[in-house]
Amino acid sequence: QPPGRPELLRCRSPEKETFTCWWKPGSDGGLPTNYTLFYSKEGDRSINECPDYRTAGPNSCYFDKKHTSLWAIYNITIKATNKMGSNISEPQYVDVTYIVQPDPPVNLSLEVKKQVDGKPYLLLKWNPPPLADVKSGWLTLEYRLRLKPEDGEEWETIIVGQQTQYKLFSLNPGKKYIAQVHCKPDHGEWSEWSSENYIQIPGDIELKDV
Amino acid sequence: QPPGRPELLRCRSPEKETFTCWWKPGSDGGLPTNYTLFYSKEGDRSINECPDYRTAGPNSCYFDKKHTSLWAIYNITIKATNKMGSNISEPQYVDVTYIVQPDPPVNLSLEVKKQVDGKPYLLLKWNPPPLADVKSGWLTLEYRLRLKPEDGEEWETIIVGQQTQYKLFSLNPGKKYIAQVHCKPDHGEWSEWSSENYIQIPGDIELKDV
Amino acid sequence: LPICPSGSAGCQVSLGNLFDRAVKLSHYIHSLSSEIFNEFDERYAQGRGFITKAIDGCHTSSLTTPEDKEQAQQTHHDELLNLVLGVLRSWNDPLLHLVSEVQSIKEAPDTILWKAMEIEQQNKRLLEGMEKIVGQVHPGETENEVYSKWSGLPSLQMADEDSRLFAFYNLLHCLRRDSHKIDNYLKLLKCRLIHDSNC
Repeated sequence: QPPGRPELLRCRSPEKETFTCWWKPGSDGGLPTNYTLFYSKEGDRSINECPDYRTAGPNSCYFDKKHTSLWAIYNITIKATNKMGSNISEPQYVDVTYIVQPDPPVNLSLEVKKQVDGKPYLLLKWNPPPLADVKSGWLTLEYRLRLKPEDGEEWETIIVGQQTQYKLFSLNPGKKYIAQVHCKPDHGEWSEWSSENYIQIPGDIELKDV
Repeated sequence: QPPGRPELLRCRSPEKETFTCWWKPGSDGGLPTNYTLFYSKEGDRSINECPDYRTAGPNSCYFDKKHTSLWAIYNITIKATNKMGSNISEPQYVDVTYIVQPDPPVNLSLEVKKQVDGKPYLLLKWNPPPLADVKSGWLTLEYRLRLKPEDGEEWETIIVGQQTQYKLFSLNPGKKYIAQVHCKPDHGEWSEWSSENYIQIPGDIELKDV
Repeated sequence: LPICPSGSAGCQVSLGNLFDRAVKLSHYIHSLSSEIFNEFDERYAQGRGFITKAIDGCHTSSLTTPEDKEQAQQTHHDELLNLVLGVLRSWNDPLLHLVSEVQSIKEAPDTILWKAMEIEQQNKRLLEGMEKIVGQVHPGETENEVYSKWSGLPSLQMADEDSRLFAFYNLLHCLRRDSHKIDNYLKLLKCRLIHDSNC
């Protein structure tokens, strides 16, 4: 039988410079089935084929910088072909400008410190995802932290803005905390949460009476 | 006698869209005295008169959106005139971005809650001032809380950053607390404190050993 | 209160402050433009396949603008500043008509109308700021008034509802795109001119 209809699942750009699309194969009709991604770009009648099927793994197409334009609509279809025939997915219209989802921030570090007045606080520091070009201003990232006691259920989320460190004053002495950070481009989706990082707050921290 | 010298007291913008200036009349020399506000904008030779003397009450000038520029410094003077002569205030230079003083936050709520491990904490929540369009990033507000036991003298101030809620762990069972919150835009001034809100911490709260 | 203790000489908003305010405003305008586009798309464009026709481009496509990071970084800041000015000017007229014509859309929610008015006002404000910035970057130089003329008003007033709704869709699609370009270029320019590309 000819193959079932494939479906374009998702396209994502991690840094507004390249992007990747993934598709879901339809039924293969019990025969070896081949998948081809075709795209045309706004203002250019030609139909092109995926430049790189390998970099991003199976059932994916990776568009490097040379093949990536912003502010232009890509019309993308997937064609499944086997000996008995072929089937084409619904065309999807993608503008790289609006599919930006960065990688998580890296190097999250936690440290208990004391202010000059002796007040203890937790200093959290991290770095932007390496791929994101924040220095030139091409991408502007804002961050959010989340923390919870190791045995706790509920995360506490903290909006941090654009800086890459945060001082947390409401500490619970003797507690072990888990922390994660994620980031969002000025116009795009939140990244996944970073890997977890732990810290044990010393039990002898003197908490001021309110 | 000619009028005394008037003085420009203060200019304030609640939301970086409009602003108002107030002045203090000098002595009126015992004669009916008339006050005129003149302003010029940096890089613009023309001298203009106050667009609206009424909206913000006596001895004030209200600049609506059309008359409010974010891009130029205003040079403002007040002229007092009566039959015997006139007197002009010292010129004052005003940059609208630096005179933003938002209205106080609203809906401050206090609630004693318990974590999964049974530890009690005080959850304080509030909303940004209605006028401020925080959602779209046009006005970024940071908050500060202050608390004290009802019978206490000294306020404890807590820097909260951009969150609109805060968890306070160091509680004193049986005490009645007063809390207030205020806010500040990135360049402007702290708002007034919000109205006070009270909470009675139950006496039977089992306090962890600090 | 006084912000210029040195008196009126040299009493002006610094280039760094001008850029801070311009970027905050361009960010805000694009956020609003995305919101109004998404709201219109959800309410009036579902299942009409407008996106396929929106590929014909925008009235500002005659202004050749950098399409990716390398092109933008290789573009001299003068040219980029003038492009931002050109795109902003090209939107004065359509935004004015968008505000009046949106009111004739059947059951147009107040939020769409409010956003159209807010974008129109803030766009003018940003244009004022950009002219100030260009004036500081190149004091005394007369600006070249490059912009792209818009002739889309008749299509916003067409009797056939489908065509009229598509005209609105395309205008809002182009507004979202161009406001993103302006925001992106301004953030680049700010980092380049104020922070020596080390933001």
